[in-house]
Amino acid sequence: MNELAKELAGRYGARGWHDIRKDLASVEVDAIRIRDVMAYLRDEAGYGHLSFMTAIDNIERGAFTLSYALRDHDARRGLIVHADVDRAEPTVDSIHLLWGQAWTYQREMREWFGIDFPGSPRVDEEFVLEGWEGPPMMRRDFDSLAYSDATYAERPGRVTHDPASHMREKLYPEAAQ
Amino acid sequence: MRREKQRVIPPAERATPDLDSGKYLVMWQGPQHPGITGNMSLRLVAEGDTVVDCETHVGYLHRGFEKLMERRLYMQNFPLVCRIAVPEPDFNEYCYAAALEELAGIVIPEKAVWLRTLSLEMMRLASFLMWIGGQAGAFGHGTIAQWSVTMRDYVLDLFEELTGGRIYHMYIIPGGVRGDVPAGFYKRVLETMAVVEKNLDDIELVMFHNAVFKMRAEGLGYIPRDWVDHYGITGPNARAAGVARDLRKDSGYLAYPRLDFQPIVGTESDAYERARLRLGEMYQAIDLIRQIVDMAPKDGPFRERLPNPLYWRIPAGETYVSAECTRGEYGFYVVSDGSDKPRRVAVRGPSYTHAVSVMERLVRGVNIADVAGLMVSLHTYPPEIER
Amino acid sequence: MEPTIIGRIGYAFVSLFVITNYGLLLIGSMARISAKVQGRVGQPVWQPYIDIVKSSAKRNSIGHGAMFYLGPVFRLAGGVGTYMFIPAVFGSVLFRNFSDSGDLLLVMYFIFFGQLGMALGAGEGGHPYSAIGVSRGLAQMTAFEVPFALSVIAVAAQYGTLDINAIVAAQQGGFAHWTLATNPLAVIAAIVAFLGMSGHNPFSVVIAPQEIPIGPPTEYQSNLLGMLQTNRAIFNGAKLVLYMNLYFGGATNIVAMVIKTFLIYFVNVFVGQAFPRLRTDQSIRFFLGAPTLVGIASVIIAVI
Amino acid sequence: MDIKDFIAPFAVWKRAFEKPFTVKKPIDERPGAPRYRGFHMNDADACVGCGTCEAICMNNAIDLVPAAGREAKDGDSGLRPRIDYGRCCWCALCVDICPSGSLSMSNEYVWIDRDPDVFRYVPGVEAKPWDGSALGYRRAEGYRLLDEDRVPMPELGHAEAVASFLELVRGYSRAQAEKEADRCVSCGLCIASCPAHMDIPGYIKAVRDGDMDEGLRLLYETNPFPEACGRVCTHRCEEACSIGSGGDPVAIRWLKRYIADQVELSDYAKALPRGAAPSGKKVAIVGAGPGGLSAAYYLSMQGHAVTVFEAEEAAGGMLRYGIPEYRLPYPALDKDIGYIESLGVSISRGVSIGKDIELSKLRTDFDAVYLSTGLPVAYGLEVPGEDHPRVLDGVAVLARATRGEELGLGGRVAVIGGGNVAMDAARTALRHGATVDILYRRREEDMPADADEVREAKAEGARLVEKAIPLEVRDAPDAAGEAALFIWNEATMVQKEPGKRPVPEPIPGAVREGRYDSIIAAIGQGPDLSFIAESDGVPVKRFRPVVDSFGMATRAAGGAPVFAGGDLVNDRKDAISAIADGHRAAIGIDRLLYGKGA
Amino acid sequence: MSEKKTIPAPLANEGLPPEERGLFCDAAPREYEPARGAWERFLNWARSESLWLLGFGTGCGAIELRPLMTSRFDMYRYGIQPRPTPRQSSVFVIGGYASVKTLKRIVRSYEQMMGPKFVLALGSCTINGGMYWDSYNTIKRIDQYIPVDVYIAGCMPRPEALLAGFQELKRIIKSGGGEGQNEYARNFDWYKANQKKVIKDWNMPDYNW
Repeated sequence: MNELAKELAGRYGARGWHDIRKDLASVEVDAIRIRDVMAYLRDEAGYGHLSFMTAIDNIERGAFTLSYALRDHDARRGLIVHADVDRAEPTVDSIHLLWGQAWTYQREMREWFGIDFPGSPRVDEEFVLEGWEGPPMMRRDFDSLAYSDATYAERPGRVTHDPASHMREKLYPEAAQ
Repeated sequence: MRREKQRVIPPAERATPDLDSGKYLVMWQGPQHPGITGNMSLRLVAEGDTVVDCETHVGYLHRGFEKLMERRLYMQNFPLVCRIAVPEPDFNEYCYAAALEELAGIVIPEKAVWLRTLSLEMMRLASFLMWIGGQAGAFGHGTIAQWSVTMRDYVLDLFEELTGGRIYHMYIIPGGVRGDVPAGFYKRVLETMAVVEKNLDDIELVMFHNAVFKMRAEGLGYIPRDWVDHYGITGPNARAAGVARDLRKDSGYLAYPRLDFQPIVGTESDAYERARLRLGEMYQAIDLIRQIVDMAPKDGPFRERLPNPLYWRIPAGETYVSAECTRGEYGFYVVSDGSDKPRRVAVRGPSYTHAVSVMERLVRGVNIADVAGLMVSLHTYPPEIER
Repeated sequence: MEPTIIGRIGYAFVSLFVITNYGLLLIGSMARISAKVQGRVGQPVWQPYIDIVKSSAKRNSIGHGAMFYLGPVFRLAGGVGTYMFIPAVFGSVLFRNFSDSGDLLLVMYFIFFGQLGMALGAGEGGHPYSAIGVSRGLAQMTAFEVPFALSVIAVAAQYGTLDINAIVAAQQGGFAHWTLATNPLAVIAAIVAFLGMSGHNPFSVVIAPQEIPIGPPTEYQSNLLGMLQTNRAIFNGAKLVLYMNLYFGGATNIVAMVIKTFLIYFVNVFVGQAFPRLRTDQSIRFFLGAPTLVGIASVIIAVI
Repeated sequence: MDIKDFIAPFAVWKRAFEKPFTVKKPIDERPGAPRYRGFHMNDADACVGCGTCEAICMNNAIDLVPAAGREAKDGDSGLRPRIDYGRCCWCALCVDICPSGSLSMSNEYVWIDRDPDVFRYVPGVEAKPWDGSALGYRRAEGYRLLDEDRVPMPELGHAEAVASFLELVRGYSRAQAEKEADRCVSCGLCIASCPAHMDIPGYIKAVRDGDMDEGLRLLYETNPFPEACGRVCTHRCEEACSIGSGGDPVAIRWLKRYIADQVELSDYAKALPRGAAPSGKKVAIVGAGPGGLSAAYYLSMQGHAVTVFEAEEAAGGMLRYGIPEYRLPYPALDKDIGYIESLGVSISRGVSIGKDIELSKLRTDFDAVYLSTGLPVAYGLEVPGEDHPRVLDGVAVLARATRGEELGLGGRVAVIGGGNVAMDAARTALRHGATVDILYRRREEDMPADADEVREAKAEGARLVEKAIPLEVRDAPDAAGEAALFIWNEATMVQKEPGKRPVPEPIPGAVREGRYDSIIAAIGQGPDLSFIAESDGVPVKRFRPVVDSFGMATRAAGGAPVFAGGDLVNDRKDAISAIADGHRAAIGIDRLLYGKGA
Repeated sequence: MSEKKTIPAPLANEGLPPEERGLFCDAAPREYEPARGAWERFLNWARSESLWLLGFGTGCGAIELRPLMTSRFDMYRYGIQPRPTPRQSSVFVIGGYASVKTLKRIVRSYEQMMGPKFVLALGSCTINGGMYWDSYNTIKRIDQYIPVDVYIAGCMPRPEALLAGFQELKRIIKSGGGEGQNEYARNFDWYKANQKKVIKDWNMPDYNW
């Protein structure tokens, strides 16, 4: 396995090879080389199956981390490739020519995170949403509850009591100050 | 004898038909349409009776699970995840629980391993039974659906007894399972399996030795073998194309390595072959359930104690856990940042590629009347696409 | 004693009333039999009545132009017309209808008339499902008409008449005289065509719920739908009576009529429960295949 | 395709001759499975209204609402969960987690209504048809989301313990403390039961988070004696603990101790808030027990100059003189007191009020006076022979032990009483090598002492004699006053009034006696109010100064206002109540000094 | 239902591009006076005994409709059967949560149904948002958008509960209480305002109504 880690490091500057468990590892590459890395992994390294693609919003360090999960069915092992992109201007090379379903994931990420994949088919079309006016909703700074409260009417009449403060009110109101 | 295959449209760039030419009819199949699985829609462009272009539109069931999970405690997500795929909730429960256990370094007791396997195999059977009704129904054979859904209901009765729920079992909890088997349960499992098996024999006779069904299904929706990797096709759709991949064998999770079974593989890769293969997997599930009943430990704990769920923190890390559901590779990708809520959970449903990319490709050149049957033969559930 | 024309009209209404109710009960009981095969109890036999009352009792309805309204009217006219020129019970004054005023050709014209009218009306609905349903329906109709027509020609040639009463009369005197016995090929061709005509599986793609719902009637609702449902009963009854007369020796009393038509109809259900449905192109290919050959053979036999 | 493909399908008709699958009357014939998760039920009497169900519910489906006829009381908030079936997903996590185990589910599943607003109810309070259903979801045996077992506290073995005055309870390690803290559900039921209303969930959270400075800060908000209270508090909080309603309560006291133990005294100042700028006001406090020093702490935090007058030679009051070393080692107490002194509080030791200094003088010299003199006078046995020289006073024995004086108890000791002082005296005697009998007029379960204390005293070898009504103390024959006979009457418990606790009635003729070298009477103490003069204007009723809710006894002319608190005033007579009184008085005094009303 | 008040809306199809207006009807639905006496009771009986439900699985609830319409629970025997087109359906089963995208189709299908029409709402999600109470894409109360006749508690309600719900619906219809259509017409502006508040992309890929 470390063969591949070395190979990837040598060819594409991949780093941080980490064995998550015996049949799953992760590695990090630069976003700019993602298409080359994926092509290499698919064609040379045996990782022919793209399980899924997704992104993680690492808002604290101002980056989206893309995760590409690949699987080598013959060797029965998986690999998650990570690539960071700038959160302010997220643009990544599309891999829709490498795998036939990648464009859907890219369309999803475009809608959910606002990550652009230039050249990916129908990438700017709405995917699951319709008439959405808010920000990309999977970003960490989008507050789902606040949006829901502001948008969708709730059935009134709900009120709850915190046991501790309720007991203070009832049992020792003088300590309220 | 190889069957005549549906012509496969070459993977050239999708040529958008000139809709203003008056040659084409644009119509929507779904979301309000009995010929669609679940709540989704296809925008079909037809020339005469033949579909020339198709776009799948999803999102009607989008509830934002992945966002909601980031708002909830690890344990609070446990009732949530099973709602992602309604007809087959247990795989969500298993993948989620297994991912957390892996991240938190929890080893579940032996009995829980077996009960989980039992629950997953019963789920596969129930889901297939529902599917076979849909497949027959999509070609207009309602009788099969009338039978098989009832058979599924018998399996759900078992679930109800074991887990306390009919549809959403919420049984596979992180750390193990939620309860031991009730007294006499295994006996009833075997009885139900006998009933289901007998009915499956009837279905096999009526549905698969049926001239009309063969006329409709043979050659429909041919998936060439080289699409399997290109589109990430998994499960029976891939196995029908001759690709012997089964995560139960390949990953060997839960008790599967100790069970005796072989992946069923087909050759023809059309709707009929896929249906046939799934029928075989139903028999296989019944066989596996019998093995599990036989081999599962009768005593011992069924759950590992977890920390207080209100403050359960999981060490930072990430993992991807997948399992072989009825449709293929079902997986949960969980990223933890060390807090009490997941940083990111991504769900990989096999329908994601089957119902969108593969469907859009396959449906071109198909008669409008076959669209429903084709869709069902890919066995797709929209909620796992849009989550 | 020959009744007056007023009397005959009165009798015709009674006859129509009877066949309507019979048709509805037939649909209801067949639904129950189908349910039995499917392992369930099924709807009450009288459910079609309630459905019609319900549909007609809708408070609003929506139209898509005059032709849209005329569709069901034409269809009803087709159904009533078909029935009116067939003797329901041979030799009965009450159930003779106007069978002596028209012949087989007129009846066949009415059968097509209803379908065509419906097609025109449904096409106006503007819904693509209707349009697709109509095109499927017409295509399939054209196909099953071939064996049916051949079979009718065979019967006409065999008995040397187009008068249905005469055809029935020729079959009296026991089973050996029925067309079923004298020209079984014609009956086979006709029964196969009948499967297509009554839209049961495997030829139900026209109104299939899965393969584009639900074909021509997609946009029909309220009282228009009630009219279609009523017509379905009449039309079914008329076709069954026609078949009985052409191939199964007619009926000399109402009981024989009920038994024979029930059995003829049951063939539909018997086959329908066992098979899925064919696509239009497949059913066309099917009708133009073996049934047509059988039809041709039956004509040859009849002519010889 | 062969001929079979045309024939085989007709096999469907086989079904027509078999029994239909259809259930005749589904609603009546198919009750939910025995485990079915149907509508909720709640045993409203067992429920304590802790709201853990609300906390675990990811659907936000549960509200806690006041339930008719249920008042808030110790260990019960008086609230009950109301479930919104416009939210519930029937996951039953609420049942799985319920600390008291009161929540469960019936196997009923049909609830239909036109009105969407009705789908909310308080199970167990609002009657529903499924109440009391025997079937339905219960959490499985051995399956509970919360741990009912407390993390065991490392303690000295009894044999080892009785041989020395080493501290018995060794304290939690970090892992143990965090595990124990993890059992808490932060319901806050305990807060009301704590006389000082400490923010218990807050500091337990600090333990969980490993943030000791935050924990210490929270402790000092309401209690400047965390080391002492972390060891010897009567922990009423643990009786109220919701976890205790279905298992061992959270070891709140030990966690408090854990926090205080983790922070060095030299680091206290970093963790704790600074006091306000000097106000120029002076306050006198009489008694350097926990109450007095607590008042001193909070007053000095407000910037007032505080002087504490203490009759003994060391500060700490009953904490020092009434509680043996093995329970509360002096260094721990010194740590608490040391921090208070480090804030500038001056303690005049060896100054006795009424003797060395008069109250009226304090009233003139200071801007306010706080009396926290406690209960120094022991009650006698009130039987003939109570003046016998071998009849000793329990508190005095403990005080002498503290001072390191020779106790001279002899080999056989009787301890009369069932309170904590009795237990402490008994265990001190055990540590001096005596055989000890504890005689108590009621049963063991009626003893006011902590159950742990009783248990440990017994484990260390004390013999417990229940239902023993003292009759007389006599000179033991041939003992020359070095031993005494203690005579008591065996009693039986009689329920005199329903709803009240039973009283002991002597059994005629069942008189027993025992010969002891010492008889330690530990049946309670009273106040010494001799220093209060009529002219001070302090109202006294039933041997207690009468005070308002801030502890103020008088603001009569002729001097500074006088406040009082602690055992002198309150009923509960424990350290934490005294601390709470001191805090309250500090607030009252502060308000008064700043003219904020009160 | 007194909470609803009429909010005057200028034009029903406001917000649509002009070229698409023709696809939509801008006539507001109107109220229909029920017939009187025994005749109306008879019609109501027929309506209640012939419930045709729209085959639109809007959410999870659709999963329990399958057993209901197949042999084990066999709803046909109660006069209930599925219909593939809204035009011919009289009962709309809202299967739980409704995402905004689905809500648009729900509203449209509901409007396409011919009155009298009835709505059965399943599960927590239709009452007060259910487990998706904090989701950005699901509504919380279906009664804000279309009138509802019967609610069935559960997640999901079992087929038996659904049958009980249908029985309750029948009772309501027979007692003349199933006037959701008129309710909708009467408060049309209120409903439309609510719908437009959440449905931002008002165009729909469909035909006419």
